[in-house]
Amino acid sequence: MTEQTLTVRFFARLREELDTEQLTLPATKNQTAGDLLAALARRGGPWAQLQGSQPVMIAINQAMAKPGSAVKTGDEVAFFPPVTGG
Amino acid sequence: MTEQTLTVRFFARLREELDTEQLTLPATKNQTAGDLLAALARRGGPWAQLQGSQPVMIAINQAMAKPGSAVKTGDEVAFFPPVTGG
Amino acid sequence: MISVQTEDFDAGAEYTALRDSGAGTGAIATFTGLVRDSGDTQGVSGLFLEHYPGMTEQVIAGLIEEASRRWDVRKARVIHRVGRLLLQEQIVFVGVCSGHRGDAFAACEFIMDALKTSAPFWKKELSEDGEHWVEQKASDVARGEAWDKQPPQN
Amino acid sequence: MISVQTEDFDAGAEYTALRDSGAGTGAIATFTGLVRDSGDTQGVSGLFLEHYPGMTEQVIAGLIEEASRRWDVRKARVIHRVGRLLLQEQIVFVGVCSGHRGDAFAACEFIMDALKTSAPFWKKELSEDGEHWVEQKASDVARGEAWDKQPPQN
Repeated sequence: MTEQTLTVRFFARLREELDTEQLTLPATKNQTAGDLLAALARRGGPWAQLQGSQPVMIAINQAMAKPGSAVKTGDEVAFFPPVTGG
Repeated sequence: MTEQTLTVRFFARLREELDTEQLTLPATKNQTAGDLLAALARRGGPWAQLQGSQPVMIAINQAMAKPGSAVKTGDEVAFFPPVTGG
Repeated sequence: MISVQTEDFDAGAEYTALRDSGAGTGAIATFTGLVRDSGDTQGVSGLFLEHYPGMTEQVIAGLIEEASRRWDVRKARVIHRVGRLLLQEQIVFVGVCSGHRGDAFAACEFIMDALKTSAPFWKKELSEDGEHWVEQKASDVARGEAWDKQPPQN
Repeated sequence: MISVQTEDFDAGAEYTALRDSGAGTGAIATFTGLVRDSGDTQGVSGLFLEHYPGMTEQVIAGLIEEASRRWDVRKARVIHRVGRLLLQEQIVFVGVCSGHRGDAFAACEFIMDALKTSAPFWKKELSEDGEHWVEQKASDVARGEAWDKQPPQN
């Protein structure tokens, strides 16, 4: 059986502080973006900030999403700080 | 004694319909822009429109003014339709 | 800086001049109006624009002063053409440099709206059927008056 | 049309392209944002701009679509630079062609405000003391949200 995975990407301050651009994680059933964040935060150290006081924005397959949004095999899930362009 | 006069100017549709760009009129005491308009309207014909249903804007010495604004010797008084630039 | 002129203008060069005009500029808003038919007449080929020389420049200077009191305006530029203009020609340019984007937009739009209702310009439409003076639009008057009611923004 | 690029852009040429882009255009509003320090840090020398390739373009396309539903938008152009930028360099250009000036201003300002709160760009300030990521401003969020509440204008 092929492993079911999804891709997690980080941008800007999160990318730097986690020293991570991209991860491949197993996809599990009935998972939400919030579940992913919680699982990553349990790694401790800088990862704890994913459930800290600073807001973390979520995109799934390059569209803005919410903690309750479902994530599934093959998805590209991104976590990043509030945007500051323009 | 030098005659005391003021200059009256017309613009746009009024200039065309009155076939007049500029007039020199005697200045009288305690005169308002509205008095001038009324006097000119009494000339009849196309001049009657100066007190007709179409609004007439007033400038005195190149600043917007009202019918009640005083006019005096040496003033440049202008009458014109509502502006349509931009 | 204010120009009332028959010649066309180069909006790109005007933008560049605004951009180079001073320190602290973070935001440049520009507006350009082009000749189009008013929708009231068939077969419009162009416009003739008359103005009140002297008063026009004073009124526009007053509008820029008012905008500068209400918003952060580092520099403002207004060009208004007069005389005979063909469809799609440029009529008017308003450009504002500011430290802040909200102020740049507000000041630019205020000056443009106020030009329509306060500056002594008159348009005559030239069409197959002859010429006729354009009437002032109630919507322009309403837009102009809306700025009186609005409290200064930052 | 949307460009996300490291190279500078020619705002004048962009204006000309908008102007030449179609019939019926009566109004062109443009906005350009330049690099300035945020006021939070001393001695800022420039910015580094990061973005989320792919998502950025999709978000901006969505903003242009939304603006086109709400206002008369004949053509819109957005350019956003990324990478390292010095003080006073151009960051962003938004240009909108419309039949009407109110629509041109509203659509241009809406797109610009929404870019600040919806498009995945992040700014890092580069200064004598090192680098730091710029925090999102509450005032930008408030401006973005104000467009939700506003009824479509004409």
